[in-house]
Amino acid sequence: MFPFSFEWAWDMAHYVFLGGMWYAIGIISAGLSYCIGKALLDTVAGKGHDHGGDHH
Amino acid sequence: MDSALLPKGVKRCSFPQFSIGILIVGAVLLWGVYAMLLCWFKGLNQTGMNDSYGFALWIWADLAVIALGGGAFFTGLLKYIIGKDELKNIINFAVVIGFICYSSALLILAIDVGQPLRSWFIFWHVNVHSMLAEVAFCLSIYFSVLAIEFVPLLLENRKLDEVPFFHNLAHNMHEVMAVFAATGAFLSCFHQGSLGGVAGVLFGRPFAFREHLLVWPWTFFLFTWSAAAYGPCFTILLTKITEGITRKKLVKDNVVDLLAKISGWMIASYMVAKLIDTWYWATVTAPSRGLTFMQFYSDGNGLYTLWIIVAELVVGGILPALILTNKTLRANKSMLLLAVILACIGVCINRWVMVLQVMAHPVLPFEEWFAYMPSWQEVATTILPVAYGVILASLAYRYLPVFPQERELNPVNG
Amino acid sequence: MNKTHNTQKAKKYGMVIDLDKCTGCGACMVACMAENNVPFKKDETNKLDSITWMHLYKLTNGKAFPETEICYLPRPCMHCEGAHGHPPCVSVCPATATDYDHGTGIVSQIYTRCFGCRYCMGACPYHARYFNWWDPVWPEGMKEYLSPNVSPRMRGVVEKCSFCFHRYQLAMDKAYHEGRKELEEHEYQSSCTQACPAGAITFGDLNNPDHQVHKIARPDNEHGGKPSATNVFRLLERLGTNPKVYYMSSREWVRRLGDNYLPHEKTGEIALGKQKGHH
Amino acid sequence: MKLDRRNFLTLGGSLVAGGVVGTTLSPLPWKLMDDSAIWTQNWPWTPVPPDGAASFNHSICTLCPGKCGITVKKVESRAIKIEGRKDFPVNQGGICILGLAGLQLLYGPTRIETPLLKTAGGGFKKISWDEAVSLLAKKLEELRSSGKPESVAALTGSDTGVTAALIKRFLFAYGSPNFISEQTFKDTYKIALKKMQALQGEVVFDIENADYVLSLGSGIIEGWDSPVKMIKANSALKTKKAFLCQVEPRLSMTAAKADKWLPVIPGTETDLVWGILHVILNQALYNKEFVAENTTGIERLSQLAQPYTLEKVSAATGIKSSDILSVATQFAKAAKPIAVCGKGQGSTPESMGHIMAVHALNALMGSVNREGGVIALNPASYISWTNPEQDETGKNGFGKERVDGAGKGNYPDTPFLANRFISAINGQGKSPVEALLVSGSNPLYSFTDTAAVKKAFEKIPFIVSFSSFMDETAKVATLILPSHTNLERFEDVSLCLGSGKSVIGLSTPVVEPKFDTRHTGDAVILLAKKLGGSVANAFSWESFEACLTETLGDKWESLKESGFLENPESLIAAGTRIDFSVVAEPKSMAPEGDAASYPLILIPYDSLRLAHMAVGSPPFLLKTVEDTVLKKNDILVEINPQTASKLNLSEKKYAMLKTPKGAVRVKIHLFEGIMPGVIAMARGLGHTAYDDYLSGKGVNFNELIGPMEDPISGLDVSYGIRATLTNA
Repeated sequence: MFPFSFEWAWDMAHYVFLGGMWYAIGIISAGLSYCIGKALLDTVAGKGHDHGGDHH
Repeated sequence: MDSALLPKGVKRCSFPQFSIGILIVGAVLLWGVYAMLLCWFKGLNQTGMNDSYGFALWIWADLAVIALGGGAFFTGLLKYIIGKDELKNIINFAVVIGFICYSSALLILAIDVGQPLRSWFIFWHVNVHSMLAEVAFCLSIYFSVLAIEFVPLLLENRKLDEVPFFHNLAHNMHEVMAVFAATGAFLSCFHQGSLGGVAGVLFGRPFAFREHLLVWPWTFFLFTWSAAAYGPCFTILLTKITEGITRKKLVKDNVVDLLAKISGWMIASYMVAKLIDTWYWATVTAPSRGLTFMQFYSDGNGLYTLWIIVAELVVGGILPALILTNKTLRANKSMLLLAVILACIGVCINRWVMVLQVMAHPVLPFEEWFAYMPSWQEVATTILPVAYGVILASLAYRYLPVFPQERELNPVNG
Repeated sequence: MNKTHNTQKAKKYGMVIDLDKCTGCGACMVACMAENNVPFKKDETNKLDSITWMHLYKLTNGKAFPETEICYLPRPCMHCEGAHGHPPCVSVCPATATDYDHGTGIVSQIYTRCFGCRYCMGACPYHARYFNWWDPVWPEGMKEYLSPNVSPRMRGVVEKCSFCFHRYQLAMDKAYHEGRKELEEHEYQSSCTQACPAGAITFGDLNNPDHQVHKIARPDNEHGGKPSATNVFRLLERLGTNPKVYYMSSREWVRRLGDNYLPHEKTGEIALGKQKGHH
Repeated sequence: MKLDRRNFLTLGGSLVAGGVVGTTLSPLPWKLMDDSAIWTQNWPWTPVPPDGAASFNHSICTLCPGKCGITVKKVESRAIKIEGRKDFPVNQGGICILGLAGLQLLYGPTRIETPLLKTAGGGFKKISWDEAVSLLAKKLEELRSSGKPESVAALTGSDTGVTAALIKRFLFAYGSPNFISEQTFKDTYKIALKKMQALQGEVVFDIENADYVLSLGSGIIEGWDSPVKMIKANSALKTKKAFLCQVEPRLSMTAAKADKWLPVIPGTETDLVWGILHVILNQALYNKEFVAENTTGIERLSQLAQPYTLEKVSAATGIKSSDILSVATQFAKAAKPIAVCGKGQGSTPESMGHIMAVHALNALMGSVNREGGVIALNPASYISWTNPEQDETGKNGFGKERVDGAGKGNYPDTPFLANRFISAINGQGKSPVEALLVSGSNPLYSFTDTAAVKKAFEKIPFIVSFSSFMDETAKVATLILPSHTNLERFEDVSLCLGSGKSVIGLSTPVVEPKFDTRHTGDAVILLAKKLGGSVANAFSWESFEACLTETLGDKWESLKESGFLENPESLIAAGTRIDFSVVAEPKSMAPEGDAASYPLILIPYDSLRLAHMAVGSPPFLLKTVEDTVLKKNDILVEINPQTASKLNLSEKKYAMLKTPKGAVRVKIHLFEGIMPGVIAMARGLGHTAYDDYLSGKGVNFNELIGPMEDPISGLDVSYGIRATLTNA
């Protein structure tokens, strides 16, 4: 998973495989960070207090 | 007693009644946990596996629950990417099922390895050429996607929703859910496929081996396609079962019909590909290795004979495809139920043969077919996730607004 | 991949087993067990959980009395080269716990890295890989004879024949101390080869025309190491596993049992299966 | 902020959540994960063999009569591997499965660690060597002073070498003629040589140099004679494309490797030999020159062979006439044909009639004392002690009749009759043997009719075992004086090589004795010294090693140095002309039991993967035993599918096997390579002693068969027995 692991030897497959992996992880963590961050801002801004339990 | 936690405007059984149900299933769960602990502490000698059956019941269960759990990614894909908006009424449940299936799969894998404490070596010392590594990576990352998809539903619990941050978080997650769903679909395609690749790359095993397209064997694509095709059937089946147990209609017919129709056409197209694959394998791939089609179906122990391929392809494939693609048949409740049950069996048989028949078939000409009988510990640990799934699904249904149409379909008087 | 790959001609250690001479006495099996600290249990009659890196198959011509014939076939790990160093087992291992050494052609197994997924066992058509279903237990006192050159394996990992790789290392160490870079043929021999009372096993570098194995098997390296000597064959040749263990038999039915053949195909005269693996 | 319930929960929850997040982001979980993986790689219950300086030590393996040279690899004081010694003339680097597993015997759990005395409760208690030897001396002194020294007997696995000679010497001085040794087919061949050529010699079969081998059931590659040497000889036959014809009812490995397999009805092998003799004599295919120069009495042989027409022999043996004719003519036309006998591993005697016919066959072809033939060698003569002085009691006792009646009367040429020894004890009244010393032999397991042997041993009041292992016989002993194992002791061996050379070898200890054991030779010397008087005087040596040093004289140093020496005295033994007229009249040696009540014939089969004589199979051997021989604790018997279907028996199913001697439960293994009507069972299983790796597995073949006396030698030549097999 990390190139500093014992006996690591780069080859093309690593770029493709690990590229895909970090890409997916990147998107997921970016999305999650956005949600959490925005939720925090929203909460500070006072949103979400006035709902009656059925906002749908 | 727990009324404050229940969703508003729906009826739930009494807490004691619910508790008794959970306790009964919990007992089964504990039995499975006991077997699991035996496997962990005493080792895999507790199983019926042997050197000829390095992969057995668990790996089948793993492949099967993941195929069946494929409804989550495919429904998500249909709703968020393709834009089939009606499916929002079933997507929550699909996500719950997916979550259960994938967490079960991970648990089974953790029991299945000989050195569970070293299982992270699959990441640390990864061999990127291994299909199993691809499975492990995609599976675990996709599981985190499922967890993310599950979170907003969880936060919609009446009590949790009262917390402003949670409310906002759920809201924001709903907003960007398409991004997660897209990533999930991408990952799912790969891990469903790589699960198929697990068998397809075994060039020492002529029953499993398939010719390649790019770096992937045909089974890679067939597995992805079949999971997408059959997964929704499992979602429908479980919806029907839940409706039966709760004695309520939870999802409107048009939603089920849409999913069933898509599933039907997916199965139909999958069957075309699968039949071509089978034909090519039987007439080109296998003979090039000196084996005839019938040699793969001549198990001296009687299990792996022609019936199994008929059961998989005709009964579990062509038949449900015919029913589900036909509007009239699909509209018939019993036929629909029959079709989804057959479909689920069909995909399970496919996963079974791709694991166990591969092991059973003797490749060396002087060997006999290998027989295998699972031990009770294996059976118990395979039932364990089922019990866990029942409990988690029950909890989700009881405390979370899983079925958005429930209130509308089952108005509570007063 | 080790250094030898770059600095000198790669070796390809392999074996030729003369089935006409093999008597099925079992010495190779025990020579292997004794050399490699292979454990044993109180009941070893379930051959599907009994660890025997070197296994003896009993082949029969399937004919009724008195036309019956039998032949023993010793089966170590084939140390397949596959296509371009991708044996069936190595490419599937998710944790790189087994590897193909291009310098020697030996398929290694790192016990402390293996986490016991057993995928490699499923991949190997020769059943050459064994799982440690149990903790190895030696009765009181018997640990005394364990060799320090091979580490005993723990429960839950896969093990297999290593062509006595530790002997290669010891021989190389010795050669290095003597200022040599190359080994003599006799300096590195597997334990089974050395023990075989019938002299049925020959071991050496298949790439070295001076070595007996090369002279007997005459591997055609242009075509996946296919033997060009008559009566020499490999197990499951057409799967494209490219094994480094060759067999010799003067009996047609034995040679035919070495691979799967369609009824109309002649023994030995088949096109190689497409050598496609993952990659 | 007021700390109400809600705030408390929120705060608590936040703390927990924060803690979890903090811990996850800290290196702690990674460190723990890593540590746990490292722990699995160093589980304290998975041994780590200590490393150290390696050394290689030469010795000779004495676990079987094969006597292979071995090289033991040691790391510090631990022996870690046994390998074949490359420059040793017998095995030239090769080694058999038992020899390879020798360290499991040395370090095994069934070693006897100290002298043991049987207690009243049937168990054993540990005693010191001094106590043990004193106790035995006291017992022997009692018997001696009561004027019955001849009631002491010794039973040994072999009668060659210094250890056996010391026991013999002890009995001589003490006053007993009852030294008994187990006999193999080779000993019976020696008797034949004595009768036909009047020579006393060791017999060697030069298979390697023959070009046509007619084997009458000899498991040439399954442990017959010197196992590794024979396997090498077989490879030599293959290389030079010599012909091997195997005559036996079962497709053994030797039969499978043979160029021709002739399945024969058990017990009719001699008829076949006479059939071949008939063809060769009638067609005058024999080596006329050799016969004229070296033999007498060919007329008598022709006369005896006359009734053995092809038709008659074919009917008796079940072999086609054409096959008999072609084997006979091929054999006769070969340049260096050899006929060999001794069924299986040859560990049991053969009938004299059979052996003499075989020897006649060899003699007719001139295959006696020539390359590729049967060679008689002068026995090694390095043990040249003079007989010690006997006192009056000793003289009287020694002059008494032997219990087994060997060496005189009907059996003048048979040195020992172990089977008659057992039956004599089992006779009317008190046992004629009051104290028995057992060394290198496990009669309670390896003698036929185990039940009778057991009964006899129960009648002997005082049994002393010198075994290194808790075997069946040691278990019933009154006193155990444990010996060193083969790797802990000196032992002299004399070897006859196929090429006609003979060699003296020295097995030297490669490790320090692991337990409080003593060399049997030392124990005997100690015992003699304890007894005092003329018995003590017969043993001037301080120890076994001193005795061996003195006995080997000038050879000692070089033997210690190189392990073996070519024996200069080893010349081909000269006898008289071969006298065909003493060849015994053919006599049926059909297996015991009547065909009507026992329609099948049960025969044993030997394999190198199972030891079946004095040493029990170590765990590695059991590991190599196929699951068609042993499954869990059940033994499988081989039967032809045709016979099985008649009896309604099927693969892996239980059946009751009954012979006139006993009944056991077995499982069925269908095997096309066995004659219809014959069933075969592996020898070497069914131990009741040793460890959990061997004990209680399968059935001891010897329980099912009884002694069958050869009329000429008196030896037990039983091999097969009639049997029934019914569904169970």
